[in-house]
Amino acid sequence: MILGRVVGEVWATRRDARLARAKLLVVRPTGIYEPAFGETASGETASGGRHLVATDDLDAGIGDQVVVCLGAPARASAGGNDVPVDAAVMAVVDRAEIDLPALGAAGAGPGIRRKLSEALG
Amino acid sequence: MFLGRVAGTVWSTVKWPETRGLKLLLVRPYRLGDLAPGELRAGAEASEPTDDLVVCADLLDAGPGDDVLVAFGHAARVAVSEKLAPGAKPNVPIDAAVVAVVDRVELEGEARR
Amino acid sequence: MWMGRVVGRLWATRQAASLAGRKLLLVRPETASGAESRRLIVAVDGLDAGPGDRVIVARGSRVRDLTVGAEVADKDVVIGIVDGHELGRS
Amino acid sequence: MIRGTVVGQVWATRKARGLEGHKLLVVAARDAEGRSTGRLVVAVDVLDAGAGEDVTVAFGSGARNVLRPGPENRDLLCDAAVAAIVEGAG
Repeated sequence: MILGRVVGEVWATRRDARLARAKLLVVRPTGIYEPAFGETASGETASGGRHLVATDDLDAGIGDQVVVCLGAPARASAGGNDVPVDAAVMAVVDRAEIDLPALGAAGAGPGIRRKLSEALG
Repeated sequence: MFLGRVAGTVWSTVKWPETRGLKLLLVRPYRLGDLAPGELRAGAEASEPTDDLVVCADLLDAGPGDDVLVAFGHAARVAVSEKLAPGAKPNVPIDAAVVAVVDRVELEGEARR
Repeated sequence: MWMGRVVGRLWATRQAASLAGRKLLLVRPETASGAESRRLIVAVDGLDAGPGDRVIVARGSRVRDLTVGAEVADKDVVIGIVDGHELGRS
Repeated sequence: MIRGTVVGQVWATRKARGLEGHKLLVVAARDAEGRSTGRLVVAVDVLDAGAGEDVTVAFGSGARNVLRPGPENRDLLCDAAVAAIVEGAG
């Protein structure tokens, strides 16, 4: 699962029939998002590396901080293993605390720490 | 899943049998700003797709210039499974497919397209 | 999946048993501007592609299971040889 | 699995039914040299790990095996879980 912030919503009329009722949110990951799949051409910027689109049935909205689950559990929550979904909102975050000294101890430089603390608001 | 713009088409005949007849598109993923909040509104980054190319199977008849939603992995194989016999397992050796053609994306209050 | 150009073959003096008899290609992905990326990927080939060919490479254990076989150590597989591609028009 | 350091925790009232009752930790992944890669993973924690602790995180079927070992666990809504609290490594 990854932590992210909802930054947008997607509307699509022509969509896979199994996605007919799904609400689609654009999520910007907090921290660096390295998808397990979906690496592409240049490699330096993995496709979707900076954003992802997730289905949502928890009624999250723009600005909300969310936990997004990837892969099979996301499909299960979106309706079953035959639904073409690879990411779903699994929780709307009330509060997230990042312990910056602990992050520093993990070897994160000041740049990463500053960006993460900003991203977490 | 990610958002991208269809940049073109790719044709290939020598394929694994299960992939025959599949339309393959070249998609350029969008980049939606970096880590820092606020950058998204200001940055021109949000409006231009990247230089990357992802090859995606397509059953929704998307074409160059369309914005699309692409799913990876098992989800992509499931997306093309309606081309297969009913009840057949999604045993197509692909890893990316278009699951929706996007009408509009709203980003933090601003509508695009 | 992505498109790339085969820039060579790879032979190993010692390799995992699961790679024995497998043809390994060196592939450089291409970007929308037509530039080749600096990245180099070692992909298994079951379609008889060769240097100079443009190929489509897919990644993943399931893709591998469905094509070259579940025992193969490499999860990057050539799934198509490109006849042609077009950017910008339908 | 990856190795990482627990750097935070997430609280959520609105969450998927499968996540109810689970503690969610934020783990910063570390590279081969022990430096943070900048990648953050949210992992289910049933081992009671705390901030600053060195842990490993399992993904996919491995994560489900942490919550309930065995093949009959595909119903679990979990793609990442703390699998071990590291005591030492050499």
